[in-house]
Amino acid sequence: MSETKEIIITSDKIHTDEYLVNMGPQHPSTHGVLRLLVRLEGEMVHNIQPHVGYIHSGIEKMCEAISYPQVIHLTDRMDYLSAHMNNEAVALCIENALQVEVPERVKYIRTIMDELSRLASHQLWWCVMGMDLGALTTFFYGLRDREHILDIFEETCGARMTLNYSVPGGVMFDIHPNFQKRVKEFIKEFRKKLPEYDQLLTGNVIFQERTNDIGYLSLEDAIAWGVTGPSGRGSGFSCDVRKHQPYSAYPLVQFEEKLATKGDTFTRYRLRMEEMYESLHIIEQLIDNIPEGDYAVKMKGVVKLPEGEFYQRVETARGEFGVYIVSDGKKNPYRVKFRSPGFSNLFALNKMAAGHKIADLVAIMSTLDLVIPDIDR
Amino acid sequence: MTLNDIMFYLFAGSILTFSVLTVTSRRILRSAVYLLFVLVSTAGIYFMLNYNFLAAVQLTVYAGGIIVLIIFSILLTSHVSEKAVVAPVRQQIFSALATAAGAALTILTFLQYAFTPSASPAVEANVHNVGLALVSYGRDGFALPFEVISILLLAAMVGAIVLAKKEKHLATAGNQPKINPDNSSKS
Amino acid sequence: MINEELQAYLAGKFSNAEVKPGKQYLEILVQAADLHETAVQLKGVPELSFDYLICLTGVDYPESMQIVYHLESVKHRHMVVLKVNTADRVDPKVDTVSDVWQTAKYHEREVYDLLGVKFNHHTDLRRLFLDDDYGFPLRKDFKDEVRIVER
Amino acid sequence: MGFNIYDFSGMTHNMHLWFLERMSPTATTIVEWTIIGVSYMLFVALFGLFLVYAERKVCAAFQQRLGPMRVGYWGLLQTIADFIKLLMKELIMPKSADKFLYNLAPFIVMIATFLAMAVLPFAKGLQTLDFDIGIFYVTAVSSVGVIGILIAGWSSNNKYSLIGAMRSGAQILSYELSVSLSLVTIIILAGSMQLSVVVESQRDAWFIFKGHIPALIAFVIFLIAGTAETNRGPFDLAEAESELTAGFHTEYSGIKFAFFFLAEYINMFIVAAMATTVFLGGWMPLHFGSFESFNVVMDFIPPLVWFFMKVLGVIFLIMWFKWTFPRLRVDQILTLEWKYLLPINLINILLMSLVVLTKFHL
Repeated sequence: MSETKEIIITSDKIHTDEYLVNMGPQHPSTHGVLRLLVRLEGEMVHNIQPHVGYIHSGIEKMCEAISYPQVIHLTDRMDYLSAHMNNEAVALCIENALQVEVPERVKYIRTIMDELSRLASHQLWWCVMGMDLGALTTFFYGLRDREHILDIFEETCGARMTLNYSVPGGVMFDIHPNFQKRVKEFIKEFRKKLPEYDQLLTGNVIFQERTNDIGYLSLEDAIAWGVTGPSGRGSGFSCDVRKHQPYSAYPLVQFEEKLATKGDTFTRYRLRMEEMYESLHIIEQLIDNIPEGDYAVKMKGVVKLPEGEFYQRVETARGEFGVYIVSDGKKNPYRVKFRSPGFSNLFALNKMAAGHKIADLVAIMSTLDLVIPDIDR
Repeated sequence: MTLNDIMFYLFAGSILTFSVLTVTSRRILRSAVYLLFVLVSTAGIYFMLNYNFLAAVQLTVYAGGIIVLIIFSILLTSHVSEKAVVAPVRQQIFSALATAAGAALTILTFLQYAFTPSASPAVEANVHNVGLALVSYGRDGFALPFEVISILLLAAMVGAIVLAKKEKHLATAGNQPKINPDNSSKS
Repeated sequence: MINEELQAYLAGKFSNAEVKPGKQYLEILVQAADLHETAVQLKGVPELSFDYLICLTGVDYPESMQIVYHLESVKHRHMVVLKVNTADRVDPKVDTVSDVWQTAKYHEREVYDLLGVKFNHHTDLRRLFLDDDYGFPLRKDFKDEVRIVER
Repeated sequence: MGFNIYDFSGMTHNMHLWFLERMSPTATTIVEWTIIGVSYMLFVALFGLFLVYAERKVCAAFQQRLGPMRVGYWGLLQTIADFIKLLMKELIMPKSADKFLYNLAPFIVMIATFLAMAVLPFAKGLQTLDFDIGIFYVTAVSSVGVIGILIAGWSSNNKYSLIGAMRSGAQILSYELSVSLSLVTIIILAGSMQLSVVVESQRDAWFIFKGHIPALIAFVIFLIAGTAETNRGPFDLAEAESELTAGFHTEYSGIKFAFFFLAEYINMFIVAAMATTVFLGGWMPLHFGSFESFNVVMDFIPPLVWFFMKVLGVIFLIMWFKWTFPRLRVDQILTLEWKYLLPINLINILLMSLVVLTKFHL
């Protein structure tokens, strides 16, 4: 095995004061099968070497053997918390390639679902953030509210996490008659619950002490390492695809791309909290105005893309997600590449966490909001 | 044999056994733990003598303080699998002789000393008296030694801090460390 | 710069490269030898300043491996797709751009892992996901003995 | 035998005489020791189980859920089921662990807890040992417990355990200072370290009321430092699960793990019991100066009930900390102790001395 060899090489080179600790592959704070080879001096982290691939499932290879609509099903399994955004990316890419114009209704539904997914993902991130810092109660607060969104998802498309809702040309089913009512109820309730989050965690002295002034990521580093999403925006990297290359109904809504310049852990935390308000704001603008019409355009039974290369960027909850499809005109893609936000974000971890304590490493990793299948694909 | 005797022999036996084990064990942390047992047994004997204050001091200072520090330093420096090297026979013989001589001297002194009951009435060693003696500055007072020891300990503490304070080669939180994380990640 | 301007500018700047508008973005196809210099220019020249490497990937074409770089400028908000073909398909080699865009370091490792493209001067070219003795699964001639994924 | 719920000294004295009539003094002592030992073990086991259950219910209440509900009425038997599970679990030992120390560690922790329990006055006459150095004794023996944690961390031959042990060592050594100094504040007020005397002198008013602000400050510091001493959240760095998986007891399983677990809860009980005895009047009922009728009603409630009411109150407070606050970082925990609690404590002692000297207290 290559792994064993590697360790021997590494231990030859390590300094006498240092020792190696394997954080993972099974570790409570990696939230998945991720292994960080951490070099420590006492409690001080000198270097972090991420080792990935424990759950590499070869999605890109699998995509080459299946038809285009089937590709969408696999994207659910990558970043399972941003499943809908991933679906949408592939759907948009196919629609772009085929020059299909989807009905307005679809755009609205997709955008609302996007923002609901983003909220659900940020809620789970918030739960886990608190849990990583030792405040277990946050976990239950976050899950309590996330449950409402998942219920809405379930009612809409039958699934709670792996939605598989976007299909080329539209969405799979029309929204449930209750959809608007329930979303509005949820928004009303969640607007009341969000301040509770701040009371429980944000305002806590220990929490602020733990997260302030650690894990700095400068703007230059954020761009160079391709750190996107809230993590990048915390460093002032304006990378919101929703703003820069708007898709679906995003050109139609008013919203702000939240940016901060400090670039430390607490800033990234605040930014995600702000984004939740922003997501609520977006949904509020759309939910009452969903136009009537078809929920999908009629597509051919076998989707065949014209020859060429197509790239589609969307903004998921963790950053920029990209789909790169190379087509040779057949019914299945020649090559598919998913540019996942987690992959780029993870490798900036060393930059951010080296020189801090182990406890800080956990906090920093938490604000990167990693989803391991998203990295391993 | 009364219960007191039984307890005494139990404590004395454990002191003897664990003392020997302390110096013969080849694993350093085990030695420290045996030493802990010796000190705790000593505290037990103090408790038997109704000398509670000294017993508690023994527990706090030796068991809770010194042994913890010893264990702490072992934790920082050695590994579970490490074993002490057996000393050469020459050293072993020499140490045995030195120990025997010391023991003989002590036993001889004990045997030659005529233990006579003190004429003055026994002072009960309760906290009240101990406290009074500690802060009184009269003939039997310990105020001066107490203060002198305080200064000594303070000096020792300052010295320890000076010794322990390394040069700050690692930056504190917020700054990047001296080691360049990019270059070192290839290891 | 809008696309036409950018195209003209790039065509003037990189005479050896082939600049053409793609289906979505502007594409530059450079010679393998010029890759590193082009990358440095793309990032360094203030009018271009392509400082954000969005995506780096490789495609196994029948005659050569193609490495594709999706680049964006944070300042100017324009995008370009940089492409390079390797000389050899079986033992492909290109220069690394990880000294230009740090994130490329791991994207290149991924490409090496899945396609077997060697990146010259890469500081840490090891496999990322898979074992050392595993083949290069994204190559078209890869045979998966256990679970046959065939087109 | 004269069972009196308000004063147990008569009952225990009669029992002693009853035994003496029937057997030799040595045999009497041995029998009495056995009775006391067995009752302590029973108490630790049962109260430990109860505390685990209480913790889960309290935590569930904070987290808006129900907690264990399946085994027994309202999940009352859940902890017993868990305990049986722990008993039956395989004892796994790391291959390269130091076997002797690895097995010894949980016992040292357990013994230290038992030793500390020996002096706690549960009610009038219900106290095993009544040293004149009672408070000092508790701090002395509880300082031995940390050795068990250190040994456990080192002998497991696991880096996480080692880091956990070092954190725990640094933390407990530091916070012991604050615990002792906050107790010293009250010793100055009480004028004695004997726990029975300390309780007795709170007959008219609890020390937390008697000592005004200094006593209140000391109480708060004692609670903080006591929580830290027991390695509980927000000071649970030694077993910080998100950083060190399970800290010093990562490699322990089955009944050995249960020992650490139980010791943690019993330590929490000891901290709460000390807080109760020293600050909240022990088993003394709540009395207000001249409200005679109120005082009489309060007197009617048995001392044992008073004691456990107060203890459970403090324990609830400690649990509340854990389920609300995030965990501190290791440097912050030491900063808190050495830069804040310790100076405040020293000044507080001066303040208390002034209060006592000027007879400003109640």
